Amino acid sequence: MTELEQLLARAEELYRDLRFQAVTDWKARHGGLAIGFMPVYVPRELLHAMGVLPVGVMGAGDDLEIIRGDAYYQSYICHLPRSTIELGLNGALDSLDGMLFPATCDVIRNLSGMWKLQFPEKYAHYLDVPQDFDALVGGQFYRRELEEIADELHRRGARKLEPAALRRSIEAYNENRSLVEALYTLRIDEPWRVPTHELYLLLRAGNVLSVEEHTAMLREYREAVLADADRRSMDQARVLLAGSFCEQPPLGLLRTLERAGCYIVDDDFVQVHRWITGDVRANGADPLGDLVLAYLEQGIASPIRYIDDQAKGQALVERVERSGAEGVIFCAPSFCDPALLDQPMAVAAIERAGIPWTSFKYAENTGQFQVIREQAGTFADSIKLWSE
Amino acid sequence: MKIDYCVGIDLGSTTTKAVVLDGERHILGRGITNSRSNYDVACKVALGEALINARFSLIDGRLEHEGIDAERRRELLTRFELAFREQQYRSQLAALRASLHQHAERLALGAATTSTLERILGTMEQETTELYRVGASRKSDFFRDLAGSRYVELAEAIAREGSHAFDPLVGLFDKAILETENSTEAVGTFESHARKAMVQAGDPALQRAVTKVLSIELVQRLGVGTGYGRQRLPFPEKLIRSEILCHGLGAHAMFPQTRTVLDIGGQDTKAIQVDPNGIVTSFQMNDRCAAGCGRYLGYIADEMNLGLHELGPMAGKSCRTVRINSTCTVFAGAELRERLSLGEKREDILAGLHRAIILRAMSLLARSGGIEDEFTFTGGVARNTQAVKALRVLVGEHYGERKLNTSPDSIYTGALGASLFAWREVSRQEAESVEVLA
Amino acid sequence: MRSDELRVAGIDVGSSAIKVALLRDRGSEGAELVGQATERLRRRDPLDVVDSTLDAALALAGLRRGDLDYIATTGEGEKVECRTGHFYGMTTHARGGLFLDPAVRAVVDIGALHARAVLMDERARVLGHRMTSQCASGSGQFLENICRYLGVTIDEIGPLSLQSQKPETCSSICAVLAETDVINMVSRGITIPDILKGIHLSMAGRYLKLLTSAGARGPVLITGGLARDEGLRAALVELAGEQKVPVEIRMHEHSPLAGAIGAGLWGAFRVRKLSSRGISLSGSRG
Amino acid sequence: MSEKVNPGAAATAALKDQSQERQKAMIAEHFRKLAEAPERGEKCVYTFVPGNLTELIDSFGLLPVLPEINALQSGMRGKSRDYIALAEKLGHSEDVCTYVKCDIGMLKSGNVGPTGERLPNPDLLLLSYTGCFTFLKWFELLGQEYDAPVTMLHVPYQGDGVVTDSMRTYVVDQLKKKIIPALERISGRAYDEEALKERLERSAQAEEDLVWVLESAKRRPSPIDAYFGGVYYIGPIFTAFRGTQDAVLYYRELRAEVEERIALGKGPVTPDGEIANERYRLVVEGPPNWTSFRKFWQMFAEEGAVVVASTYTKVGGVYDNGFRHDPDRPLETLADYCMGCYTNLNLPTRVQMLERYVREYSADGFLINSVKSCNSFSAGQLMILREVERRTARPGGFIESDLVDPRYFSASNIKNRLESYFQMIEQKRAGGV
Ligand SMILES: Nc1ncnc2c1ncn2[C@@H]1O[C@H](COP(=O)(O)OP(=O)(O)O)[C@@H](O)[C@H]1O
Ligand SMILES: Nc1ncnc2c1ncn2[C@@H]1O[C@H](COP(=O)(O)OP(=O)(O)O)[C@@H](O)[C@H]1O
Ligand code: SF4
Ligand code: SF4
Ligand code: SF4
Repeated sequence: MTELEQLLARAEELYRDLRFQAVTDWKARHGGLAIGFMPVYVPRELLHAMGVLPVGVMGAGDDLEIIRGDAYYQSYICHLPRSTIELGLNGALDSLDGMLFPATCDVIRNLSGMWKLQFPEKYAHYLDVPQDFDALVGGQFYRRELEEIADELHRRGARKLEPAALRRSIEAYNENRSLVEALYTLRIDEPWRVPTHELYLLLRAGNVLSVEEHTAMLREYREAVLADADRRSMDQARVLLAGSFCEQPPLGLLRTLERAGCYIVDDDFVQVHRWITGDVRANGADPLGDLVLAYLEQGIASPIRYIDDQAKGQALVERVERSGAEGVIFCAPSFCDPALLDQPMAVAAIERAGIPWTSFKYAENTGQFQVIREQAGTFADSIKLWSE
Repeated sequence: MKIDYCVGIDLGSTTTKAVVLDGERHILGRGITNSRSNYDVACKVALGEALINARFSLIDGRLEHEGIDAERRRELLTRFELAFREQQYRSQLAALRASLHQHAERLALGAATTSTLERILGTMEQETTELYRVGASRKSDFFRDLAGSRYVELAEAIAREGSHAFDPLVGLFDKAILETENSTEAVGTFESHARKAMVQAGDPALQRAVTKVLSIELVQRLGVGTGYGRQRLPFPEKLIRSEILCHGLGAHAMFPQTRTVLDIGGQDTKAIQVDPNGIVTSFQMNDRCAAGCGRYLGYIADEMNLGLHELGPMAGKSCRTVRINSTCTVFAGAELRERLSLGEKREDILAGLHRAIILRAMSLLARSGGIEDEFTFTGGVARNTQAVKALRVLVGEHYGERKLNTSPDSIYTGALGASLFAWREVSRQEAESVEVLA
Repeated sequence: MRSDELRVAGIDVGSSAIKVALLRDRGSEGAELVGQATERLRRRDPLDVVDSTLDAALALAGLRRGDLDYIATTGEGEKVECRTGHFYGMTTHARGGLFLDPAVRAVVDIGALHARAVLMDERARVLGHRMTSQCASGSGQFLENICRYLGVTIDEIGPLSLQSQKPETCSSICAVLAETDVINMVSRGITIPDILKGIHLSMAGRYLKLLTSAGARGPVLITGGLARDEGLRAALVELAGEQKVPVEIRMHEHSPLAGAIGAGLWGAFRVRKLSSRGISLSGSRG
Repeated sequence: MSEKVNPGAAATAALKDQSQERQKAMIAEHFRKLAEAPERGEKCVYTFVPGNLTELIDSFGLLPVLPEINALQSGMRGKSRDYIALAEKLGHSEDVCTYVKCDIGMLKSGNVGPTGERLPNPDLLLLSYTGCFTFLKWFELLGQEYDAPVTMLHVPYQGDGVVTDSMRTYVVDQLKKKIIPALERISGRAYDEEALKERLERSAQAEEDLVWVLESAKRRPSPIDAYFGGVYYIGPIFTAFRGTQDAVLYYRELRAEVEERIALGKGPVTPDGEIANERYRLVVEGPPNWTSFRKFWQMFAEEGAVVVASTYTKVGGVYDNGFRHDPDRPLETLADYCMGCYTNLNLPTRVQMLERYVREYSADGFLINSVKSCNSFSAGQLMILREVERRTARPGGFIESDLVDPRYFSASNIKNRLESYFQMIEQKRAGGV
């Protein structure tokens, strides 16, 4: 195995590891708390500064058979929460000392209460990120929220939150974010160098590794692919994949899209890595304030944020332009209200801009890709046949 | 002599089951038939079968009375029953033949078709004796399946040699079988078959027993109906009970310690929790989709040209379970073909399909409140050994040690519950009429 | 043979049948269908049937494999060995539909497992589409199952349905459990034509929904195997009228071949496009 | 049934009580005002039922429009199927909340309201983001259709089951800095705290009577049905009338009527007559189905099943836990009201509430109607079912339908389940045998 292959094998192993062994290992080495979080965004810097390992819990993909999870959710609710409950029930999350449920949607919100009922001994907190983006209104509220979380974690054994430590953590995540961004840019320039199913595995690895380890992994990967002479360009259509910001698609789906002739040149996977655009200010006197401000002012346009004035559609069109995508595939989880309610507005903007698009839904455990392959293939065909 | 009985009829989507219960709440007989035919007929046939079965057990009782030992009795009864079934089969085959010819004539299919039909039917008739030989194996107990699969095989062979097109032959069969099934006459009467069969079996003790039993009058006190088709049951509304309650009570009667019941029938799957008195405390049912119930396996069996009996044993040979990705039955059928063509083993795919259906049941069970000790598996699919095995494995993995009850008669659970309700109703009415009299 | 003439084959590997179309393509001067063959799979391995079906079509047209400039597959044909290239189902049905009926701007392809509405422009570029999901209710296979339960052959369906006087309404039913529903209807004394028409109408409802949500209007061609079903077409026409859907449903005798035809034509298109760039395909022609 | 005016048009025929007549008249009057608003230069505020700021809006002389009510009305009047179909045709997913699609469909079909009159366009979209994430998307969508400003009131969720000072401050800050200035801008009037207090005072009065009526169901037999009947009783207080004199009168009258029923020992009125024999007392969680509301009710009434308490009648405000609007803390009380709405409570609190209802109302069992549309309600209901069952040892039932999408109301399925459920209670009562 080449080094690159080894690295990818490690990332895939992390992706498939439904018992979160990496977290247990980290705790054995560092002895801190590990706190799980659901999609989409939590300020991982805060946890990191307190010596806590933030662990992204993004469902269980297609490897887990749902036995008891269905006892918690009706058929018309997305798949993510049922696999998460299943993980909780079968002990896979025992290494976590608590869970954060950010204000992503009603399903995750209600899951926070279910967690309290089901695992009363564990810390479970609903993180109500503000929808008011005024520093003096929503900002103040958010700050109080974060302080409360920090106090609670401290009570439960985490280090006290110190500004200096927080500044260092912000720097660590700034570096991580810029490496993620660099890979996204590289994929835009040379999509054959950074196949999406690989990039995806790397992002997923960031859910369970410490930021330091993850940053090292990203760097190593980048160097390896730049040096790999075997990767060559193919005749594929360039597409932007929109809508997979919460429940994550199965790896097989991404492979299917790539095989059906698509280069994915931008996407919404594991958005916590890219929620804040650019660097968070790391040298101010009030790093907590800086973190709050970054949330208010540097956040991306996402379906789970309130944005009026059609700014969201515009942001998508700009992403298409920036990534040189020839079309957009809306690929959202079934029954995902935020993604699916957003879609008509995004579609309208994309249509106004004359960009081709198509759409389909998935669940994290979808195993049958025939229909998706047909659709994506047709979409790629129509782009390829008509491109000059 | 006269015996009072109550009957419970479970009008299932695939099969209709009847249980005949005497005044002591002992099961006298059980009967089952396809529900394909119309509902009235299905009920009649199931009851008829249950009464035949009742008479068989009465005959057994007579023989015992005469001091004949158990082994000899079993042998005699087997011989008698096979002879009886053979008579029945012949009678139905004759009806089928008449109907086939009628349709061929109406469609003016011509002499070639008539003679082809004769070729097929002639062969089938010849094979009848062999089919009911002691020790011979049969694909099914239902005339439709038994005659149907042989007819199709023969028609296919004829089509292969180029003598006659296949589709019209099958078309004729599909029409004729509907008619044959829907006719109670085609089945014939107990008495006439029994008389012939007892002669055929040729044993004086048996003849005495049969003659004696033929003179017993079986008197129905009340019938209670349940099941998928319960709105259409030929019963007054007061005598209809929800299938959930009947299954709960029936399972309780069979296994008094049971707390969780899983019933996988042809068209629906139910997960039921009952208390120590057999009272249902919670339940879950699936939606109307074949994925996850018996028809799923039936469809797959058809796709593979296998009998339902053969499915479980074949899957049992697997050492590697394939994961089936399609939920929809039809798509699973397509997936099956695709996988076969990719060279995967038939038994492995089948094992995957069985696991898939049990996985769905697991989620219903979870919804109804989990799996308690004891746990009873009923319905037609409980006859499938592989389904039982898959269930055992999954229950063990996720709920730990549970006593799992199954019974060869579990398909009759609902009907048994209904027959118990019938006797309760009789007692209630009697109590009421006593009140009125007083 | 003229020098700019191309000979191409399109192979549609379906879930129930292999369809092959042979075409002579003269670029801007149009193309013509010169041979065809359809072979039902009947549970055989599609890849085994592909070769024999292709050879059967070639034999009928008096051609050999070596004569072909491009062998294009569609449907499940990605794995076919002899292919020059593969195009996806909706791309090919759009092209095939346009070839069969140049007036249409939409096709509704109804096959054994899926149905899809495809919108295209005058150059057969796919503009939009809608597909049925992972439930076979209302598919070709569904109809085939119904036939079995009713004891009629697939070719009888159309004519029988057309005789219906009082179609029985039936809501969406499971392709497998339909058996009981159908038996129910039979036992209630409903005639076979009325049952079939009812089923056709409910299927038509689904397809119309696909068409309207894809935004189709004007002439629409039915392609795929169910295009043979006159009863279904009648139901579509009737329902479209009732619901005031502005579409005109059409059929063509070669509709079931549309995918294969489209694949072949796209093959020719690729050959020309690449050769205009000076690339020649290591195609079949020696 | 020509009066298409209140949320129970289909059932009003049988409910001829005076209070009903009054409610109908109030609603008719409100829609007439709305229809005439553009002409008369009156301004409209679109907003949602949970966390609505009716008193505040009214104190500026503005008229509230509640899209959810329009959607449920469309459901009752059999229009929702077409509206939803239209919205889906326009690209809305089958999977999402049907209230939104119903509203969009109605908008695209000319925005004709329940009384057949055209609804005015909004002058302000006041997004009270309370207890449901979908509201946010809903107004983003409406924001694209109308040329009206949107103002957001983000009501924090009771994630830990309590209202903290931080949360209250956040809401009050938004009221002061965002909502009130926006209302001032469009109404051209200054904030008048006295006017607000007056309205809050009246709200509290009406709330007192409402709670009395709802709690009357603790009696045997219950004089009211607290779910099917309950949706009428909450009408005024959940919608445009809280804080008005009309509402005060309505609830006074309603209370008197219920007192009379109690005196006569009567059971609840249903569209098909009175329930003379109360056989099952149920607590129900989840919204009703509107498209087959009457049929749905019938399935209960026929069996003598009376709903004695429900959570749906708390979506627009929970009052039976002691909360009343308090004129002495005008903005704080509004904040507390918003944060206390049912869907803003976390799951453990919802479980406690149901448990309390089952006990206090001596219910034989409790039933969940899980609607496909609404994640806010539905996500977690299966767990609620088991928790309440465990805590009360009363049998729980579970049925599935939808708010306004008739495709998800399968009468035979629901009837089958209800029948089995009632037989189950019956059998349990009979103690087996
Ligand atoms: N001998 C058998 N071996 C295996 N499976 C069987 C057998 N008999 C019946 N089944 C299964 O049971 C199903 C019918 O179950 P049943 O309980 O009779 O259904 P219902 O009550 O709906 O009529 C069939 O679809 C088939 O899958
Ligand atoms: N005369 C007919 N009437 C109705 N359906 C027909 C007729 N002939 C073929 N079909 C149906 O067409 C389907 C096959 O369509 P096709 O487009 O070839 O599917 P696929 O490409 O998936 O194999 C079969 O399900 C068959 O039932
Ligand atoms: S996938 Fe969508 S609906 Fe499901 S939890 Fe995530 S955001 Fe919520
Ligand atoms: S998914 Fe398949 S099995 Fe289920 S209802 Fe649809 S056709 Fe029937
Ligand atoms: S999701 Fe529920 S609470 Fe939210 S708008 Fe829809 S129906 Fe109302």
